[in-house]
Amino acid sequence: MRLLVNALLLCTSLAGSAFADLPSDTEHGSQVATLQVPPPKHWVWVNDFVFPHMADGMAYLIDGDSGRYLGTLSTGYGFARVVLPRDGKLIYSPETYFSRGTRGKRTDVVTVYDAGTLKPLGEIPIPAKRSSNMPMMSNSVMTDDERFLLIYNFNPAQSVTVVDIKTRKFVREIETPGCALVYPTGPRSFFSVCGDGSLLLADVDDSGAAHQKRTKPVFDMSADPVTEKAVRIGDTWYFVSFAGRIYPLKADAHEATVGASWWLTSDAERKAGWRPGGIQQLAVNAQKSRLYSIMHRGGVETHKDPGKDVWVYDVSTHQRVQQFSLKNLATSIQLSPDEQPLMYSIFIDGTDLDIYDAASGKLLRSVAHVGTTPTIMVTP
Amino acid sequence: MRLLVNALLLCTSLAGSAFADLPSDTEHGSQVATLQVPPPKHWVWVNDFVFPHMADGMAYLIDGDSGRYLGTLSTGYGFARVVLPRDGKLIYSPETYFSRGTRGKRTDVVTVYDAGTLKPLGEIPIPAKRSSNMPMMSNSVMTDDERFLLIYNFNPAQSVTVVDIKTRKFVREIETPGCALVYPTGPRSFFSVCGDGSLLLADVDDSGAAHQKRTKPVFDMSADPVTEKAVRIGDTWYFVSFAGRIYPLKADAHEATVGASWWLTSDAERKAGWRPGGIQQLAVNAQKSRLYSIMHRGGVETHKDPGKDVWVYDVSTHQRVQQFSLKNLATSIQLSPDEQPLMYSIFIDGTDLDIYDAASGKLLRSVAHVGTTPTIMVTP
Amino acid sequence: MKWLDAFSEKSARTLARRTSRRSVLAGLGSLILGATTVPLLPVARGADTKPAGGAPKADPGDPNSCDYWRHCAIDGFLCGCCGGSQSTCPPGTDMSPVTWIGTCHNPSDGKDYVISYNDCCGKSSCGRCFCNRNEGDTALFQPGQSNDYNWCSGNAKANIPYHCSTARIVGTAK
Amino acid sequence: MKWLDAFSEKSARTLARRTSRRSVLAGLGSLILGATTVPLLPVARGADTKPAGGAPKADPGDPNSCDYWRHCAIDGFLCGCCGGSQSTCPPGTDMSPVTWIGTCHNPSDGKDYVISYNDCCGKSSCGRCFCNRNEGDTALFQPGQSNDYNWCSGNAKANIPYHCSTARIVGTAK
Repeated sequence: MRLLVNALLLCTSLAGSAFADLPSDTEHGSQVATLQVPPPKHWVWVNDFVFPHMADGMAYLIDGDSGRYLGTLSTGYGFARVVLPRDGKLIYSPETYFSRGTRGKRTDVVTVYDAGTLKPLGEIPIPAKRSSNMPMMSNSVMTDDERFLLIYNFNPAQSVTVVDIKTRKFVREIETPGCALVYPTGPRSFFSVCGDGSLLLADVDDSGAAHQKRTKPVFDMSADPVTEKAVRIGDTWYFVSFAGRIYPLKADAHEATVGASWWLTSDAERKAGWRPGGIQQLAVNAQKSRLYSIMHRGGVETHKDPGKDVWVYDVSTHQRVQQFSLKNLATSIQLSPDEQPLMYSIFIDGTDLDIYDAASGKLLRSVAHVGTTPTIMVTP
Repeated sequence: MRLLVNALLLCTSLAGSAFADLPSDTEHGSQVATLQVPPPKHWVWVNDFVFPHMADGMAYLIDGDSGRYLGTLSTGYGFARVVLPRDGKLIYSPETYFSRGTRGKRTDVVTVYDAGTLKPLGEIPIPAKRSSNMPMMSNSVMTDDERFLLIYNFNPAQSVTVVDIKTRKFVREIETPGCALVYPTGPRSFFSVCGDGSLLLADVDDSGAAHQKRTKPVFDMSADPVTEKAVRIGDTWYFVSFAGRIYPLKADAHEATVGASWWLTSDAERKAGWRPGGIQQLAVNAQKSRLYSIMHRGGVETHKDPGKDVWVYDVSTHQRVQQFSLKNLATSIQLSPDEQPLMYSIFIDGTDLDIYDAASGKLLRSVAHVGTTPTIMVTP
Repeated sequence: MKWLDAFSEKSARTLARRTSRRSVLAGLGSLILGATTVPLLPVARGADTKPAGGAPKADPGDPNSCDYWRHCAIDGFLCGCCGGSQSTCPPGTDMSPVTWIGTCHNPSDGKDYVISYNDCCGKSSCGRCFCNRNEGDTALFQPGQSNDYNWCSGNAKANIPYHCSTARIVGTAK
Repeated sequence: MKWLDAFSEKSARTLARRTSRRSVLAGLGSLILGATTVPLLPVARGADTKPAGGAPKADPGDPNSCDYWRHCAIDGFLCGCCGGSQSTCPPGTDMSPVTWIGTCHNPSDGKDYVISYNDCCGKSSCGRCFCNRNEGDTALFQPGQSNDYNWCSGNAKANIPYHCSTARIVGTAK
């Protein structure tokens, strides 16, 4: 048995030779692939809460430029999403486990993964209260200064778990009675949205303690309530109502103001039934000041339905600048954060990840079989 | 808000009344269904190792007469199958768990479920060596006297775990180097099949210790080897080769003899490529002395392929007595153990459970969406 | 049961204001419902027990169908397809005592009923008869009317694996 | 590497006797293969690196296709579709040091190669590019040639979750 140096050498210099053997894979070379750090801007994490087998949540990393599937994380019961720090070196993943799969002792942790090896580097125990819900971006976020990780709890009492990223320790639980989810607003501040349409503004000090303030209602929750699926550019959170009205909310640790609202649809389009829908129904690219929305036609109760159209807006002028149709129904879209953005599109009940040129709406490629019930997508 | 007595009363006596309200479900009645014990002979457990999410193995109970789905067990990583004692009161399930879903500390247990409530009554810790393989009936069996549960281990050393069912304790590990799986042959005896075609005969004493004896090779493992998918009537195990030759094996604690072999196929049929295939490719009904085999046409390497035909044999005369085609491809068939047997059929890559009259081959009903990757079926 | 009266009153206003039939329970938060725990039903014998009567059904439709009238705000696997029924959990699961609420219209008697969608907990997903309807569903900000929560949350006996959802009548929405 | 010689000798006899090209390794039991552990490969940069040469490929076909010649006895998800390749594991997994063996025919050079199907372990199933081919596969009774075992078994670093399978060349089957 003769062995040659390596496969590339063989392929380039000896291709076609009938006499040389292919080299052994067991004699040399790595056994396990690793990943570029920091990740390119065109990579995307597809999170999957695996509805038929929720104990086995997963996240998948895809290269938008090549369509190549790069790697997997196994992330436990009722998984929401990974949280990515700006330097791209680590991945934080709030996870829930049971000692016997779907029964026994419950343990919640934040697992810290190495972004280059996808190996767990450690885990941070947190209170076993992490909310189990249809995954939202606002289930878990970092403060803007990346000092604290904030995780929404529901059991059914509502609170926010504060994890110190520097010390990798759980530091505190902030009670948020009647208020849900976590929207960061600055280096150390965030808000939650309360059932009556008011906000709970919070400021986190070095010890992880929160100084809280409850606003008057800023959203009308009865007639045409807003969804949880807000997106952020700079200091503005764009909330959208079931009917498709955008409410730009500026908030910091102390005050919150909702600017002039504007519609995704014209009166005629609303009459024709056009409205946004989906799980991750809005996406923004800050470089381009663009907001993308999945659109479909249907009644008020279709606010979570998928759509096959994407409408694009300039958030500074509120003008629609583009409309295009998708190859497949979508429940989630996401944009890469760079100047030549890709748009990723996926449907929870189908598992093709479609990758579009966000500027032209042209389908560039599809990646088959990404997961079981993909929910939300996260970009670097 | 007026409440009436119960839903059945309402439906039979007050149907059509425009004035009475439907009764509240929250004021009365049970919240959780329970099951008949012992189970009727036409109930069947479909076991699922959930290939895309192996941490979340499951088993499903179906009533073959009505097609009704009756209940679920959650059974952990790399699940093989439930083991049912004759009195029908309990269910034994060898299960594997990891402290973090697919990583962390591994724990193997036999979970004991109440057959009426499907609640875990307790669990028996066993060595964390349970074999993870394409599920086979012979992964876990009881001795005929139902005193011991025997579980095949592979890590990759081979052994058998002995669990005392009476005391609900792990008692011993029997080394079976070079030999695989567990086939009971009497009150306290079993054999494993070794790589060279010999058998390891074992007799288990009251302490769980095994008195072992290795036979000479009884199977030719090179030319046309036998599969693991043997079925048993009384003191005879029917092994089948890849090509479709039946080897009737009689064994007890001390000796084993293979009787005259016979073919599922004629010479002409073999030339035409007919052979058995599948995961649970054989099934027997002892009352009727019948053996059923899933058949298809293909080469030797198709010995695990599904089939759309079932051929039926009288095991005493070796004559084929019946042939029928299935509605759907099948990888597994099973028969109910009674005098009016049903035949259950399922495909690992499709999830309709089809229920046939075993005598006529007539499709009686189909049960949609039973699991994710159903493997083997177990009847009371 | 005082909260029910408050609920019903609000419900009427809501119905006038919205296209949806589902009630607004802002501020009520999480409700404790269906906390009876004594099992009284006969054991399941493998066959669906359906009333034989020929008159128009007071509870019309197939409880294992997504179209069934009680399912107007459900989100999950129908327990009737999983070994339970529209009002009982499958064997081996625990009914969550906290839940979300919908108001659904019974086409047979023309009345609106308050429906409690108690989740059944403690086993992996049933996986059969998935049904998502969102009449009156709101965001996670209003838990009592959001079907996007896993309502097994906080059930000490089965915190938190979700198996399937029931659709239990609480009473009429007067 | 003495076992390989023994293996190759048996293989020739086997080829004459069976329609399958896969070798018989009865009695050899479990093999320790591919135990090198030093990572030397460049990091994945998201693009498949394919040789550009125009001559007939020495290693022909698409490694992410079930039809690829090395896959003649594989059973599982192809690691090349999962972030690895036909010879490397995806990030974050561990390659099992024990494995099963096939003998596959390379249509390009006309030779038979011994292929080691090392499983990659420690994460849930990749779920992509499932491939089951059974040339020379035998029953669980002969572990070294059975693809029905989860070969992550016994890998201390990842005992036992299965992610995907590689198809690594061990050498030619002379």
